[in-house]
Amino acid sequence: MDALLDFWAAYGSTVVFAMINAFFALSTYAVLSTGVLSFTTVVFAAVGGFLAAQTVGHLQISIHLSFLLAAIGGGLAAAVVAVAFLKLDSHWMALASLALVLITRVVSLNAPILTGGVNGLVVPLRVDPIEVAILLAVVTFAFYRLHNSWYGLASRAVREDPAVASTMGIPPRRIQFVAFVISGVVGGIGGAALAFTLQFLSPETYFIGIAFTMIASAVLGGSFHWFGPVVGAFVFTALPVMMQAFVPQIEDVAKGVALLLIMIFMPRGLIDPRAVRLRRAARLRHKQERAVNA
Amino acid sequence: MTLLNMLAHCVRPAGLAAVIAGVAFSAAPSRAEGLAPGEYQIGFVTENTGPLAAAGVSYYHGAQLAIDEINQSAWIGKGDTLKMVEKESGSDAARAVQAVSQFIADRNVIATSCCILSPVAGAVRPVAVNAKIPLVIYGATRPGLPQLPYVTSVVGLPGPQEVKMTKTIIEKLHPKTVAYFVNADNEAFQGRFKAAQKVMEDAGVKTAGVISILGSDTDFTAPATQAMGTNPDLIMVWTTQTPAGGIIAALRNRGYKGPISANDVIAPPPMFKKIGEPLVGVPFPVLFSAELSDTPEAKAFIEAYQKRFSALPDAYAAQGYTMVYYVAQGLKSLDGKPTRESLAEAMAKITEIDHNVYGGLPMKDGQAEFAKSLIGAWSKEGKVVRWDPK
Amino acid sequence: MPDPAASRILLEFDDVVKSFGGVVAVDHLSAHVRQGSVHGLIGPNGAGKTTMINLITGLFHPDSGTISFDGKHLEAMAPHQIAALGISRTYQNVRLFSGMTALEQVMTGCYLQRGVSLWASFLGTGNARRQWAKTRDHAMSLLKRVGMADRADELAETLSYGEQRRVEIARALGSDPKLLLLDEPTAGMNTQEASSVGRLVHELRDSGLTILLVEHNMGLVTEFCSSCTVINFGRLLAEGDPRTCIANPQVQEAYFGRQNDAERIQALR
Amino acid sequence: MHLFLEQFVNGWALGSLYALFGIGFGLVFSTLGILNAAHGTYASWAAIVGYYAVVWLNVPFPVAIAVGVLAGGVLAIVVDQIGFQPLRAKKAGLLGALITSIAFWIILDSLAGFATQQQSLAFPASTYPNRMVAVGPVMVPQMQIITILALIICAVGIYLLIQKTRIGAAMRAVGWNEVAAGLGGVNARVVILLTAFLAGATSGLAGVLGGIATSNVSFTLGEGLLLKGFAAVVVGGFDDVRGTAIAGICLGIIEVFVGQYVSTAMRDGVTYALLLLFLILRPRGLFGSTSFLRA
Repeated sequence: MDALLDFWAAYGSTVVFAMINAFFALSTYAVLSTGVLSFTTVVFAAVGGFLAAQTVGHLQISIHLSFLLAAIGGGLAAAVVAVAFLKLDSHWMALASLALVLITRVVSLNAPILTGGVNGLVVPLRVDPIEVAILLAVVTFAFYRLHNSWYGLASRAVREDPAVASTMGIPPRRIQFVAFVISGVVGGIGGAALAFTLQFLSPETYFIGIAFTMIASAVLGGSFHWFGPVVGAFVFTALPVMMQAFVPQIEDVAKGVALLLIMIFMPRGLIDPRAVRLRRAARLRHKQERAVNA
Repeated sequence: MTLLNMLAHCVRPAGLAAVIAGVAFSAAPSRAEGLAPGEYQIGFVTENTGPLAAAGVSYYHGAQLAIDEINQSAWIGKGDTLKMVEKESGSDAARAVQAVSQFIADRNVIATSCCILSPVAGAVRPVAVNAKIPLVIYGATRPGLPQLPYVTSVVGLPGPQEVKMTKTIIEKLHPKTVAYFVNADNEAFQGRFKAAQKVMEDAGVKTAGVISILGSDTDFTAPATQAMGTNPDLIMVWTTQTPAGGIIAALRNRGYKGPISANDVIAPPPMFKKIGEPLVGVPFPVLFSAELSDTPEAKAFIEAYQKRFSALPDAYAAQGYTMVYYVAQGLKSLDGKPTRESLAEAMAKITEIDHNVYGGLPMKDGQAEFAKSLIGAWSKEGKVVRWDPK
Repeated sequence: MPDPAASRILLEFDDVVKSFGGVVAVDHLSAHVRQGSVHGLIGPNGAGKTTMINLITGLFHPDSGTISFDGKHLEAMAPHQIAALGISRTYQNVRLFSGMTALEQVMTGCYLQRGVSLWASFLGTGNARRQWAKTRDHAMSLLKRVGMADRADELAETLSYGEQRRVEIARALGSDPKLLLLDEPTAGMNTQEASSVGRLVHELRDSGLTILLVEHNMGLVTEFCSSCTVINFGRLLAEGDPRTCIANPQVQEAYFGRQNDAERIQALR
Repeated sequence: MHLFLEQFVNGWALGSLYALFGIGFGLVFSTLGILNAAHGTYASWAAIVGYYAVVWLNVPFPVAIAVGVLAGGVLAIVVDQIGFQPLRAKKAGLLGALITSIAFWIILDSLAGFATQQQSLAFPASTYPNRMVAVGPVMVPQMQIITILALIICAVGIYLLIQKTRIGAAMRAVGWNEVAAGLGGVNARVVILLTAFLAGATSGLAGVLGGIATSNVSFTLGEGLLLKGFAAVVVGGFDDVRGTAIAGICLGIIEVFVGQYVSTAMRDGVTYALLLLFLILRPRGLFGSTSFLRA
């Protein structure tokens, strides 16, 4: 028990950031699972984060209400983005989303009324890690439900082959629109969670760093299963901490090498339902063969 | 490969979580590790990688030097010694918060120190306050960061030294118009720019133009042309290090002959090595300079630093050095076994940092105030000298 | 059984043109498929057969002309809208979803028949759960119908080519279509497998489905189709009874050049 | 008017750097289908290698450039063979390659930090042409003229290579379909290596020239080029060198003029907004003709 308390004291904040990154990774996964590579989670996070920080700061609303507002704000932003972006082919959409991330930083630098600008923004409240954990559990459960619902089936079909899916009556753009809105809601929540954890926001807070963390987390953990992004976020957040403990001088290099090895040897991520099924099939075949031989 | 195989077989989430937890636990600080009696640890959040690493390394070296000096000379007394433990943040707020949290969890760490960037310091501050551990800020200049008794700062806030240099420049050069370069994405330099601009405008010196640049910019030929296009009597550069060097080089390369002023980012020797000639005669305000500071403490510091790191200390190194002495002074003033809280209280009571390289360093409300600032400039020979416009 | 030749027209092409970067794939083509028929669509490679299927299902839109189904114009509709009208298809080179089991493939095909909103399905309401179970049973029965019930939980990509084709047909049936487009369903199959597909086609027709069959195997066409359309270079060559069509000299020429060699037609069986 | 002309040349030279970098970046994207986040580090490393060649070995200016360019090209090949080749075999697609390139970015960036002791370095003034030359009414730094010429030569050369030679035809073929290219008698492996080298070398050239002209040789060099070069590629159209070159120059000029005549704070905002506008309204760019749907 003591060891556990020690662990929490030392690595509690790492766990909290891992949970926040899990929101971002899930938000990315939401669109990725319909075949869309988009960096706009960063934008939704910024919308959610600044909205939550400002409403708590100026309107004195409760932290819970501001989480709700962040989710709605992120979702609305995502709906707007989706309308503009869903006309584009997949590669172009990825690029457009990157451009939007870059614009977000310029805007947050130049709109001090909304974002505090270069001076940053002090967030007066702090969120309890337990609440973040509960929120993450709820969101993860929602993804579990999505996965096992008609939406999940449709999104997998759209991801694997949008043309075929559409001839089966699944409207790919509509599924992807829903995916964007989900991404926006979850990204907004993640942005608010980050705001209430860091308690200080600047234009750098929601920028390229998050984009890479979330994409890497989602792909590393496995972008074919709802639990993959969560695992990926924890691994990717813990990686620098571990590297610091073992190879402090070259921790960044080591982090890159670890990422590289995982991508080379497990390109579909740590959690890969297809691999599990293939292994199961192989085992079954093996057993049958043995039964036949015997 | 074995680790990868292991991971590959652990696709079951629970198994994976266990592996991660196991690895993390093994990396957790252990209480059992023996410490010499009376040895106190300072948790230092380094920025030795990332965009600000050039300055980060200097802070770190300065702090290292102070620790050694204090231990060798038994400066604290009572047989107490200091030890520094480091964790890297790479100027990332989330990583800095994690690093400080890990220090807090380690009972041997009695004080922490952190942060060049204000957003990072802003994020770390509440963590330290909540945990009631002393946090000394060594780089970030956002006003209002100190929060007594836990959070204090040994950084010179923007203002006095900029004001002093600007006044001197007005006195000596009598400019009628000034063009300013300023970092659009760095609040510290915005503050310094505004302080200087106010002095200028109060003295009736007109602003010819303000050219915003970003810290990540690299090409300054166009901004230099733009500044020269305003035909100013003086160009003031309030930007971070790499842009400042680039701007001054671009101005001179494009044939600007008029006076330029800059700030202490051009003071470190590698800057002169890099930019060379164009820096000559450009004044900058500086709180500490290896060449100009001449108090006995400063001289001893410079000599020891040069011996240990084969380089002259810069203003950042001086701040890292000061930070450690500040903590040590707090420990020195305490009787018996210090706790984090008692150390914080003791440090909050300090009104003057005894051992400093500035020739006097009062603390007010947890904020260092630099009474004396110098105006330096590079000579043709590559030495920092007192600025002399003629 | 109503006489297919006399039943009403279900699908009609009227003067349809489709070209790709100057190459005309479908050239002023008019054709029709009657309700309740098994209609063969034949022609040499590159004749424009698959392009026609893609035009019907909305993956391509015609440059001019009209395509009507059950009295509705398809040419401006999106694929999913056309699917909702009751048109379903398979693909020349099987296009199953990677990573899904056979049953999941067919479930996905049942998307239009799910009976609940996405929202209710997400919430997992009682009705949604009942409908899900119902759809699942239906998907199983479809798999049984194509003889794949015992492989339901296997990853589709581990199945043999012929088995994948069956799963694909079951998936196409999931939406409970009125018109089923089968694009070379027997490609890469041996004679035995091919005729079992033929039998399946008849069963489906008997259950009221109209089928448009793109096929290379002349034997199958003459054996199973009640009518057919022959095209070449996107133009209509012949139309009507399969045997008559194949005997048509123009068709013979398109397939075999100038020779009129009945034995070679036989060899294609 | 004088100022206008000076700034025009400044923008042109700046844009030439973006375009040079973008040509390499676009080449990899259109031929190999990789969105390479590590591409910026090729430029950083080219500049660093060029710098040390000058400082340690005292090589003359043209040799320093050549060494840097070579370093960029070789690094690109190494990254491609270690990182992207295994993915190609597994068909991991755009996403897998992106993550791998992020990994390389992290690795190469921090190694570059070590190589420069985390400092920003500069080529000594005596080692490169650093005078001003009168071109008509305006004075232009020699490095700007070199940069502008370098882009013209590279753009024309690579354009001719891709459009007029057999190997270029093979590169286009690989861009469409690696399998088809293999069947058509083209050795896909050779084409991939050549493309990687060419891309790394072009971006490396941008890195060395930029590092010299801006007095900034450091690990941060590539990042700025990456974002702007990326914009140039998108606006110009991925599969056309001419488009990238013209778009790069235009972006440079627009950037400078926005800074001069509108607002320096909004400078980057305008660039990226333009980028977004192009993506949404004309996703194929100025010259691009094909879409990325490889059915």
